[in-house]
Amino acid sequence: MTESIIEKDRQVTRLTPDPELPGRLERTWRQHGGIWGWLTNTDHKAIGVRFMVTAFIFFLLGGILAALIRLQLMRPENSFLGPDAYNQIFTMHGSTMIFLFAVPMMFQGFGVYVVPLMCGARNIAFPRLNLLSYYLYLGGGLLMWIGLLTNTGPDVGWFAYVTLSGPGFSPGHRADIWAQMITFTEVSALGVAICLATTILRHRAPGMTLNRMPILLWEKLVISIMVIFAMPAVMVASSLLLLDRLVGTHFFNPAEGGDVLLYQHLFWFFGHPEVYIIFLPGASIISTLVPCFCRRRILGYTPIVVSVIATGFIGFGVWVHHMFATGLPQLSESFFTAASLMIVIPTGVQFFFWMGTIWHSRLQLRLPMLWVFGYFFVFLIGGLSGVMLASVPLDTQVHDTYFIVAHFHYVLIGGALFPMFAGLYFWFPKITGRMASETLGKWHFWLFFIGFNITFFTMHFLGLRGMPRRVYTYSPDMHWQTLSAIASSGVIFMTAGVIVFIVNVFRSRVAGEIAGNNPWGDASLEWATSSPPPAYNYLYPPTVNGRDALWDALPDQPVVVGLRDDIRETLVTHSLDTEPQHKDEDPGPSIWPLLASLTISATFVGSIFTPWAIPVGAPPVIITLIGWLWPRGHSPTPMRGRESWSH
Amino acid sequence: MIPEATFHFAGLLAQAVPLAPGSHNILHPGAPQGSHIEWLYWFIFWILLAVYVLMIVGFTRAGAKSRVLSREPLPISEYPEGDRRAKWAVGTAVAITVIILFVVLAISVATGKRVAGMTTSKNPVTISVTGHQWWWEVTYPNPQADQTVTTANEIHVPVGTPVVVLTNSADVIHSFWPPSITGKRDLLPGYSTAFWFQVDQPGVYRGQCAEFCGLQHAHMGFSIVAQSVSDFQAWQQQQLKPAAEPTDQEVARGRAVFLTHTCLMCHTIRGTDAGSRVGPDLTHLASRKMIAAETLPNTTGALAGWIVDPQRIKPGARMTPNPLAPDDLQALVSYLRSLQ
Amino acid sequence: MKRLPQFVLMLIAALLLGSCKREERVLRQPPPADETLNVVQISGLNPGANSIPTPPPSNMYEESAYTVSEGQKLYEQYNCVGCHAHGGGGIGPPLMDNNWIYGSEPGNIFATIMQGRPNGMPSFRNRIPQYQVWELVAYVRSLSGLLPKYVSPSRPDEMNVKPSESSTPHQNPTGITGEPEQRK
Amino acid sequence: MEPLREPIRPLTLDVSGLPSVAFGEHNTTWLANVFYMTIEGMMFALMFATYFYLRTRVQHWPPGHLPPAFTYGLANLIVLLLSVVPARLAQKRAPSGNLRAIRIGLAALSAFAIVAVVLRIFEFTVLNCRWSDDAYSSAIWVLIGLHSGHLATELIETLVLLVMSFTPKMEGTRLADVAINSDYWYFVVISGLLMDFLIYGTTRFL
Repeated sequence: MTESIIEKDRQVTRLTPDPELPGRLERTWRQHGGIWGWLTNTDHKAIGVRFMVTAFIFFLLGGILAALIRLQLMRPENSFLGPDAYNQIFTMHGSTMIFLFAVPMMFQGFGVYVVPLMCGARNIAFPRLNLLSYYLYLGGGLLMWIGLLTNTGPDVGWFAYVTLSGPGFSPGHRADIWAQMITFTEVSALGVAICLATTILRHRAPGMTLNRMPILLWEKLVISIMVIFAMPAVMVASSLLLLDRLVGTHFFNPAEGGDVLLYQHLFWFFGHPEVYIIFLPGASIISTLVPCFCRRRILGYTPIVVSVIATGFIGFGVWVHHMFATGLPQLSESFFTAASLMIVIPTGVQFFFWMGTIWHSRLQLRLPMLWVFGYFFVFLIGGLSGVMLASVPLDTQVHDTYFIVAHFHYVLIGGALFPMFAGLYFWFPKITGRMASETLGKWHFWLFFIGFNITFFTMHFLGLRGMPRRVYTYSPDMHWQTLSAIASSGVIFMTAGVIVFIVNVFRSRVAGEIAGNNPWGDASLEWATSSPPPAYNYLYPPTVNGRDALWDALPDQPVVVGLRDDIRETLVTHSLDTEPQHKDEDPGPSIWPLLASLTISATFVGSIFTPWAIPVGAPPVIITLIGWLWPRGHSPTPMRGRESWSH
Repeated sequence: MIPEATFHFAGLLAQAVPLAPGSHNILHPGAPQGSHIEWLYWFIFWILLAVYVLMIVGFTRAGAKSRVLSREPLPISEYPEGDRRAKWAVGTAVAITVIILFVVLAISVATGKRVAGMTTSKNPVTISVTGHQWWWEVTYPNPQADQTVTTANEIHVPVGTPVVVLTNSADVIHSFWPPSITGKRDLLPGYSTAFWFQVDQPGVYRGQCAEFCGLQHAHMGFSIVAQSVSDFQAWQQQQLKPAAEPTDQEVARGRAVFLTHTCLMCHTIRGTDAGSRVGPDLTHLASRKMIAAETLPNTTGALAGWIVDPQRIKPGARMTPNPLAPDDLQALVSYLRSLQ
Repeated sequence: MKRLPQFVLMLIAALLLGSCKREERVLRQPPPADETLNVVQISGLNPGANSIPTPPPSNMYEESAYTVSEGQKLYEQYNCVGCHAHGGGGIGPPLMDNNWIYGSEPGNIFATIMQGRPNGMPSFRNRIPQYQVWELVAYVRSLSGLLPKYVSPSRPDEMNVKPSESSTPHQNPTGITGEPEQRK
Repeated sequence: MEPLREPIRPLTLDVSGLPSVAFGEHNTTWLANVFYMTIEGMMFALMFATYFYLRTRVQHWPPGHLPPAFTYGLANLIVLLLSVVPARLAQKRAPSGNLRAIRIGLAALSAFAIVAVVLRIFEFTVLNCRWSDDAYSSAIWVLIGLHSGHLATELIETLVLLVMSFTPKMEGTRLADVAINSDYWYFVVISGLLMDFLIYGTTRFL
């Protein structure tokens, strides 16, 4: 392949290092300083970290709500929280964890930080759209949390089923806040999906053909496409709900030909792919870490990639298993049972190949790998109890009980949180330049692992004993108090674990061991640059000689030269064979994404209170978008089209 | 605030983990459908447990035999021979997975058919259940209007007879779920669906709303009283009667209180002027074991407390507080207690 | 200009307080003291200024979307619909317009419900607890746009102004199919 | 990875000769536009599905209304179909940087778009229902409203490009944007066709 890269090129020369180059690139690619710089920053690394930090803060807030829930349910007839407060808290907990933590952390956070580096690109595609996505996500999160603080916290469940969330049964603006928060976060996820998919398809290093793409990039690509197909469904659902509530349409009003199941179909058509949008990033981290710490190539690259793609497809065909209790025709029940069982197969394939990779290897059980093993133990329980839920008769029993609560916490905490911590410890040296403490990390792991299992394993029993979800209290006659108290006690361990993690992050950031470029000896491109990477990511954009870029690199592996260093030039390659095609100019820092996000937010929030916010808010939005897209300045040399290239 | 007993872990675990028999338990069903589902549960459970144990043993074994203690990144190694075997092993594992899933699918669909299928040989009892925030309206429809029994929250059924439940909702989505008898069924506004169950053992089985339905979702219980066919018919005949006439002064005064206060705006007592259908039918209130959707026992004290301040017991419930004078309250409770 | 931060802070505080009130779920009503019951003039036929009952001091029933919405539900439950329809009127006068025979102040409407009016409006004194009457008052006033938009309820789910062909007939399924009811 | 014994200077892949603009499928904005159209297409698809789902819940369609009148809708349909011509013109001439052709194409496209928007305003008056009547009416209004939003957005975008084409900024990637704008216009036309089929067609025979 190296030969093929080179032979396309006219001059085969060896690199003559240019000592001035880093300085010039630094000047070209640096962001503004100060607050202005923070507001206008379009560096994918900064935005990726910002996504992660913000999502983690929401994780802590959601965790506090979870602790309040467990405190309330610790004993029967507890008067700690009333039903009104409890309903807001459990709704906020679910909505925060799904919309403000899990997706923004696993998809946006890791994706925005890691993907361009792994592609060998100088920046993400459409960095301003990326920045806008961050601001909108932040806006959605603030909207909902300010809502809670002003007694306007959504109280209709994270799924907001009609008619409970409709105008007749949910007065005030609580449900509107929920619906509009959805709009914010989904627009954000869609924006990042476009950025990531374009980066993966157009900014991969020469030589990183589809056949050599790291599994993480494959998964991010599949997830981005899933986001693009799934998120519109929830936006339609929440927009129709808003219209029903605010201008009196009748989509979900049974008295006027509307339909309550329509909402559920729309919501779960998004809702189930969403589970995979959260699970696949976790799996992608596992597929990255396992070969690195086993010191060998991953076994079954192609089957794993095919499994990931299959998951993306089948994920859209299983949504009705959330609706088995509504009484659908038996044929459709059987179909969705089969589909829900089928999706076990691609997940199983990945597990078997991970096991195979570990089997013949030299396993170094470093801290990130410890979390990977935690993932195996925990996620498998959730995945297997999921098989039970695919079965209609069994699902009609355990649906909406604590059994389900246990199941999806095993799936989501197992499938997302454990890989998240693995990934955070893994890329911590890349992000900060220093190693995280392994001792504290192990304390974190064991505290969290034990606490998690105490809390959520117990919930299986509660569910089997008939405890429904979303109850703010229960009678002592039901004999749920002992198990509930045990479940609540696990919170102490989990809290301690998370505190240890935070301490570890703050300590290791300043006092950790200096990491160097590639402390784990991993194969992917992000480890070829310094830790933390410079603003321009790579002094010379790399090329790739095999699936495991750094392990397969030749001693004189070619680097890309000829990108201009006086403007932010990036290389665009062909989607399939990564042949260099043309050069794009990265737009650089800008205040317009912030302004646009402000006008868009004002319109969204205003529309909760009056439909006039749309016509009044549209002109400022349009003006900011025109201001954003209007070309600034003038290129020093005119841009050239393909005609001039071919002569 | 935290009871000290909460922390007596060892003792608690011992008493918690074995499943205590009860009337509200998926794994202790008292009806054939529940038993089918319970059987299915254990069937799948043992398969899954075996799979889990194998997988965990596999991962642990793989980790243990491969582990090296070096901290520095080791060079990359290749295992071509092992990889070939591993690929065969993975292929086999996938094949076994497919077979297991197929078995689970077949057994699940078969069980589903048994649970949903209707025995047509017997005359079923038809019950219409309508969900309200936050109680259950129960009627036994009959073509003759005066033969229709209306009650609330306590569903009487004859043992050994199929019971067809027609579901409906008056406001939001509820879910009808008696765990010891059968799986749940959502009550959807705008849809009327039907399902059936059958109870073979006499007894009282508890059920609860399983779909989040607002402030008092937690206190929306019901009970299914399974009794012999003759007892059931006697109960039905009793329920068809209008309310008992007052037998003494106190009770008569209680009826007057009922009819001159807020009560009659929402409740029906057949045989009196009270005929509103907003709240539960109280014609035979005293025959029920519990009040407020299985929240309180039907005793004089609980009833009085409920009437005076229902919002203390079920904050958000649709029932208004009734700050009655003590003697009025006493008379009212006596009257309600007389409605056998 | 120096006052600007103060002003912004006050504005935010006012907003927050406003939304807290708007969203409050008033689950436990203050028990109506017997004396207020007597203060309310119930001498039917002189709706002069003196006889207007004073609304509850905080007038919380008109500031909370929850209580207005409760009024909306009560309006249905207590069958106000029977005569006034959904505000359009029928046997009784319409409530959506700006014509008020007995006055549009909360007190006027309260008195109308409590003591009844000639030509058919019955008295609901002792029938409906006072706090619910105030909730009904709030809802009735919202019908003609006398309450701010942010507390006024949107359409109720039961709303059915015309006998709609589009509403699904509530028929019982004939067989046990487990399917949603027959549609075609 | 073997430690390198002596530093070997890497080979180079010189890309300095590559063009800085790409047209058609190689353009990154083109790809983003495809994704964007997919998102919007999903929205339309789901609204269409909603419409048909609501159809199954009632006996007659439209339930107690006259179907929307043809008049303006038909006229608008013709306008939308004709507008493809200037859109294609602008798209074909964009790579050559022929400013005159681009200006004519964009101006004609803007004119068609303005006519379409005006006709659309009149379409709202002959729908024979109000969004708050029942679920059918709500669906009709949201369908046509959703498409009108796209129409208005596309009009503004075309106008901006038209203005830009009279400034020196219309060069390089802006030319590619003109071509992409036409792609998006086709999307608006196609979704408009489908929407018209739903609200004018299916209301008559479904």
